[in-house]
Amino acid sequence: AEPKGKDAEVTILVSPLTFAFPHFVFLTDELKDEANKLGGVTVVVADGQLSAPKQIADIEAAIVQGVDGIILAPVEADALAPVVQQAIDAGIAVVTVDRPVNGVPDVLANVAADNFKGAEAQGEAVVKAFPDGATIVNLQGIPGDKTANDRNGGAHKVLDAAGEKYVFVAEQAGNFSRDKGLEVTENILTGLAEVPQVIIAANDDMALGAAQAVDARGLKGKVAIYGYDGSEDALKAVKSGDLAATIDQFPGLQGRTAVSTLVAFIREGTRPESAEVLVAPVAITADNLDQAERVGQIGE
Amino acid sequence: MTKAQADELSRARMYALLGKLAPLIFLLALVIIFASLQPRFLLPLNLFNILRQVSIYGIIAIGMTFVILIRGIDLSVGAVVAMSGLCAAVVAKGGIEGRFMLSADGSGYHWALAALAAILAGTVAGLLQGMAVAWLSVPAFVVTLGGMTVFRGIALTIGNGGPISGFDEAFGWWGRGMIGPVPVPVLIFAAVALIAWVVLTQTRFGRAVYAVGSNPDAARLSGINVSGVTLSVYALIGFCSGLGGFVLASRLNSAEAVAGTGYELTAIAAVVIGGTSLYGGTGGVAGTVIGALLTGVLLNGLVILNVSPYTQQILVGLIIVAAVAFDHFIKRQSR
Amino acid sequence: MTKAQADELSRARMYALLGKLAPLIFLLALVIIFASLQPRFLLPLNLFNILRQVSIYGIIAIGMTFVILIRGIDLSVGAVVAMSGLCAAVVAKGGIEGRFMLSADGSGYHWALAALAAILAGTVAGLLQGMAVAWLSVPAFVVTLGGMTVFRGIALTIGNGGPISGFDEAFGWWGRGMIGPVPVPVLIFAAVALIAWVVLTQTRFGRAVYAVGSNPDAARLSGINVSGVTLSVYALIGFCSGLGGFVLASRLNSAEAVAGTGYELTAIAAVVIGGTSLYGGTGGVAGTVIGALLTGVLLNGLVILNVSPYTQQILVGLIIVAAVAFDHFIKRQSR
Amino acid sequence: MSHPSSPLGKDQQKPGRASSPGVLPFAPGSDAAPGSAPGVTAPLLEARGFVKRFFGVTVLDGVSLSLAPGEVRALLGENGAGKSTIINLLSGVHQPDGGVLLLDGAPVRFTRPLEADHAGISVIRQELSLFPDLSVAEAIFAGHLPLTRLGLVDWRQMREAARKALARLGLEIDVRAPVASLSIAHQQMVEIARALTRKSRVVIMDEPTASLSPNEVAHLGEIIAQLSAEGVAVLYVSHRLDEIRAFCQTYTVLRDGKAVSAGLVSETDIPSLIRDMAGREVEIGAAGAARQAGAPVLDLQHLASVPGGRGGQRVRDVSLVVRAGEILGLAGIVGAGRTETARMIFGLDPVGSGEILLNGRSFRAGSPAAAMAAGIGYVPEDRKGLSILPDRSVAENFALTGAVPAGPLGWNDRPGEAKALAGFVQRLGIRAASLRAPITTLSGGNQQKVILARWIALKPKLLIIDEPTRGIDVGAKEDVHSLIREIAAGGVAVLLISSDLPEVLALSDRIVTLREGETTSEQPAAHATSEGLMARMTRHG
Ligand SMILES: Nc1ncnc2c1ncn2[C@@H]1O[C@H](COP(=O)(O)OP(=O)(O)OP(=O)(O)O)[C@@H](O)[C@H]1O
Ligand SMILES: Nc1ncnc2c1ncn2[C@@H]1O[C@H](COP(=O)(O)OP(=O)(O)OP(=O)(O)O)[C@@H](O)[C@H]1O
Ligand SMILES: [Mg+2]
Ligand SMILES: [Mg+2]
Repeated sequence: AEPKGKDAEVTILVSPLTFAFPHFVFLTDELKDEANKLGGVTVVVADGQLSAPKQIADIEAAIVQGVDGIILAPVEADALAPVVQQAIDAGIAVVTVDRPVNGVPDVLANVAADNFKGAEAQGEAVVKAFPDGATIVNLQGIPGDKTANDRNGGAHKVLDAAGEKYVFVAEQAGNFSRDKGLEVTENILTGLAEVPQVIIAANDDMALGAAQAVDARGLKGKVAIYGYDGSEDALKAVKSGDLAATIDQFPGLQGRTAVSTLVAFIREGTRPESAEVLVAPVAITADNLDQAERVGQIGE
Repeated sequence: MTKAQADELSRARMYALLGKLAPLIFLLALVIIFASLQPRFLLPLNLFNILRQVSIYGIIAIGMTFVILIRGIDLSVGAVVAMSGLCAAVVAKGGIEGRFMLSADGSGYHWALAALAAILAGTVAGLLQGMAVAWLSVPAFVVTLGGMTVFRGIALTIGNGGPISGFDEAFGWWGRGMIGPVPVPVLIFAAVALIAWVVLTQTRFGRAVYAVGSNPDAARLSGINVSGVTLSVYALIGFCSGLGGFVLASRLNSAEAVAGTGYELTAIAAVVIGGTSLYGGTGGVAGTVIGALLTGVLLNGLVILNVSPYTQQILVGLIIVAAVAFDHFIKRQSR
Repeated sequence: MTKAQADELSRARMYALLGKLAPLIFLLALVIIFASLQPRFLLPLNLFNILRQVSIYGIIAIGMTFVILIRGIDLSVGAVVAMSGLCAAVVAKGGIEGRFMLSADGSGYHWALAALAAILAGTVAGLLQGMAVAWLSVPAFVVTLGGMTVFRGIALTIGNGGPISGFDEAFGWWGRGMIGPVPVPVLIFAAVALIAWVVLTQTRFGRAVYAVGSNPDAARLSGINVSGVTLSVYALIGFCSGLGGFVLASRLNSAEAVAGTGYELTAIAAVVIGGTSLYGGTGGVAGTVIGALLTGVLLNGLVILNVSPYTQQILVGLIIVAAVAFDHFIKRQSR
Repeated sequence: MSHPSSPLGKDQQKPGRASSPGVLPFAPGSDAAPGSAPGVTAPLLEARGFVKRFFGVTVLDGVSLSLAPGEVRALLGENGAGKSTIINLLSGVHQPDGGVLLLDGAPVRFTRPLEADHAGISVIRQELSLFPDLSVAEAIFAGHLPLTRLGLVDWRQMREAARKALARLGLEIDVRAPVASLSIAHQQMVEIARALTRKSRVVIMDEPTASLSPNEVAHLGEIIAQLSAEGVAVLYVSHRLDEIRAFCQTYTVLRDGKAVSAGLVSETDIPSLIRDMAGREVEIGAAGAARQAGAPVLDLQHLASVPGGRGGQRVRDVSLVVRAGEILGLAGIVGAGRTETARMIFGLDPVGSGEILLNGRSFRAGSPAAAMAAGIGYVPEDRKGLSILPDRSVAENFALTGAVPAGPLGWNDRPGEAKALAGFVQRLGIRAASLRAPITTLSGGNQQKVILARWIALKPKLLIIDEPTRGIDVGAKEDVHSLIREIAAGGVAVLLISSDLPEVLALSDRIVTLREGETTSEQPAAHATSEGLMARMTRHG
């Protein structure tokens, strides 16, 4: 489509994975804030609810509605491809955020911090803190969920490669939830004859639950717990020493970049230098807390 | 018969008719409201979108109609959709790389075999659950609640948690193809609904379904094979879920273990909104089709109107309750 | 009476007793199996873990027992837990920064007020749903399915999707404190179960609950206020969910909109495993306590044995069905 | 329930043994048996030495019974004697614990009702077991729907045949209407029609007339005669002994699960049948305490129901007065509007127009609870649907109306309830293995007694009783009657609705007749006759 002009009114659809995860709530909030700053941008928000058919339906509705652009965090890389192609065919610019869709070369940009890479950073942080090896408990997300799989895979890749001294003594699903994370950790700690040295969790909620279980057993400080997401609560816990680290994927930055890239293209036809706009995930520990995106929210 | 009596009777008939039409009236009201708030809602493209979106859980809701008619319930359909989708995917791909291969040369199989695998997996899953309901007399709620986690577990095991994706064109046609302006899944849904309608209203089996739901003891005493009907009905919803799993995999060009999550509640909602009683014995397929459309219209319309996601959830819940309350209200007037 | 007859009678009585004990027997068998596979399972620490983990959805399952006894069902409990937990959190924090404040100086309120807020929110949610069931005669399944999305939507709106965390010590005591070796939530669960048992077995209201579940028409005709009982029962499960939401928030030191997901099915499973019939009229609180323990033992044991998550799902489903099938089998023998 | 005279050894369960002369006073099925129909040799269906136990309690103890083609045999016995149990064994609902079943002389076993059905045995059950949601036509043909040549259901033929079958019974209704919209009596007739449309060799009727009024009973009599002429064997259960005399050729009397006598109906008389059933002398029609009618308690003035109800306006113009201490009989044929009149008084249905005066003051019960608070009790006719709590114990069923007040905090007064119930168990001869067992383990008649007790214990000022002795045996009927007389004598106003005219005549002080929702007459019972009442209940009066 032709550029709409510098100050044209623009309507975009934002379809994140789910609003049940603070990660995407924050991403969307920052995105909306950026859109406000740009001015003249109407943001339509649809909740993906972790369901590919739901997301497809939302995008189909948006095409009908005649939006100018779409920002999408696809629930499923393959499943969303056809409808994304359909949108592009209808003259709608598409930017993916957080994760790409597969096999649609005409996507304007993919603004993402790979979950797999982030989990590698998590694994590397463990290796760095425990060079002599460690006994590790792994709290996975919802079984079968893509994010859960990627984060599990990244951590395993690094830790398995680092040698046999890194032993996974228990691997259980905590379904990304705090209560399940707490419960499962309680059970694991009782079931193990020896206290593990490390707990890695596929998100911060589970890590915080695990921290409580560890605390309740009087093991605070004896188990290093690694979260993922860089959420407000996790940053506080890193600061207080309850968590050893969390992984920040800079969702706010992703959201802002995505919307400015998209709007620039719609209004002026400028394409980003590369279709891959990668944000490197960073392991946030007590030492580099100031690098965290949401550090401003935790106060002094 | 006096004139007053005749009047009364025709009034009663009118109300009874209204009672049957209540879900349709509610659906039309919803369409009118959405269309007046956002005219683009009525674009043919959008209407076909709604139909296509509805078709997969619509197919399952048709099976669910049979189950609910015999006072049963099936909470496992979402899991069965996932499991059978993965079965289709494995067959279509000829196995899973690095874990197990089905074909010697690592090539995949024809879509027909994949579809057969999905439908077979679904039907067997349904049959097993039907056996537990009919023979062990475990309540359907419990059996299928168990089935829900069991089949999800099996799906996870098959795909090792990850998705299987990328099928050939012919496979994809069943979910994404068109015949003229009509999407293929819509045609499949229509065909399933039509067959189910004929079976329910015109065959002995269909009437036995109603009899079993209306009074299982009386059905047994009347010489109806109640266990047989029960088994068949669960096999049937398994079949529908298997078919749905295949179409979903085809539409998404991918199958994964978390697919179909929540379909059970959507399908049950469609059936109940359509006027089929959870206490069995009354209702039918026509209502279910309307119920499924109503759910589809609702989800589509709220997005088109740009209602905030949180508010959407609240509205969807309220409108579903309102739809069923409206149905009951009209039906009570006809007493 | 001849000896043969007396023998038979006592055999019948024995079977009837066995029927009542069936869930307990199954529970013990499970404990023995887990203990023999992993002796650490029997550590007092672990047993208290199980009790504590069971207590929150146990409280809800007690409320669910009443609902199921009157042939109802409540699918909204998980959402109500989340919503009322957030209400407690908002009160305890005195508001949410940047969105709305409840106290002038931004300071939080006493835990008692927070607990009250949670319980009130839960009870009102239950009451509203009870009204729809009792007065609009919409099936409970539909009302609470709607309620499930409505209350989840409200929870998301309250917390704007994120968690609210970090409460004071006194607030946290209700979820994490101990009295002697016994965790506080376990004591709350025990108290709720005991009161519920007394109400159900010893009072007019309890009897009315059974009567409404056994034959609502006969109950109404005998002067029982069926709508009143229905309303009260839904208010009661709302109360239990609100209490559960408070205890959960206290235990996690955090409340969020996704809390309590899936509690509805766990609670229903506990009730049914405990021998309460989904068709109403028979069962009770004692069974539910055992059903809840059985579910807790199962989840704990499988984790302690470090069974893979996929396999766990399969086993949980199969064992739940087996438990109920065992119960039905024993009960049938006693005929 | 012990039978010291016939110890139950395992060996007695073997086929044949139980029919030895030591157990029964005659040899069933043999030519010499006094119980066989004249001129018939080979029995069509024969039960030999049936034994059945529930929960270890022996319910049938070596009962034998035979049916020859064209034979109409009455099966008699008190409530709980085991009549329905035999029927359940003959039709494959339950399996005998001992004894053998012969069909055309060959032993058979029915493990499911379906098999008995295939063997040509159809049953009209004591408890209605219809399909509330199905149309009348479909309910009649359920399980045997006629098909077109394409293998699809032949709706037209089905409706036509259903209409014909009902017409034979003198009933003309819309066969497309759902069964749930019919009155209990009409449902009963649908149930009968269902058995008639089957080409059966044996038709078993378990109290088919319990809720029918004389007209319908007469129709049924004609049909039974016709079946018999066609060579169909009929087993007929009823507590109305005049029907037995009119319809049956042979009889078998059960007592405590044993066949105590059998023979030709023409060679016996009612008093001796009653003696066989009860095992003692029963005094029929004993006058109760003298009653003195007091002030009017209930006064209905031109009462009418709401038009446009399910079956149209059933009650159009009903006026009557019931005084304290009197029994007012309300007679009418099926569908006359008696039940609906009662339902309006009790607050179950809305009142259309007219006036209800209670103790002289205008009264509208919004709900049963309100009616009860005003001192009204109501024993409904539909026991299964409106009275019993199937899963609950006898004791809890009795306590349902809260006749024994609860303690503080609504605490149940269990001892008080047990004491009150024990009184009724004695007074009414309620036969139950345990009062803590579910009420569904009691026979129909005994259930009815518990329900009556529930309402009488409430000590209402006005008691409405709808078909009080439906399914109750003669002996117990006397118990119930004297109880009703007694409470009336105690100053309670009783409105008695009954389709059993002898009962209405025997109990009432005054009788009001109803026809098509309108009161057509009122007279003292002393001046009334069955014929006179019938005339006023029907159009031709
Ligand atoms: N399913 C059952 N379980 C337990 N006891 C039963 C069952 N069915 C019948 N009984 C018992 O068997 C006995 C005989 O009952 P049955 O119903 O055959 O009596 P009946 O002669 O038909 O009486 P009525 O005239 O009251 O109908 C009764 O004592 C009853 O309590
Ligand atoms: N509003 C209603 N809802 C449900 N059932 C009803 C209603 N009104 C009447 N009935 C049922 O319809 C039946 C017929 O009642 P009606 O008063 O017309 O006849 P009746 O004179 O009592 O005749 P019979 O009792 O002999 O059938 C009764 O069995 C009653 O239970
Ligand atoms: Mg009987
Ligand atoms: Mg009546």
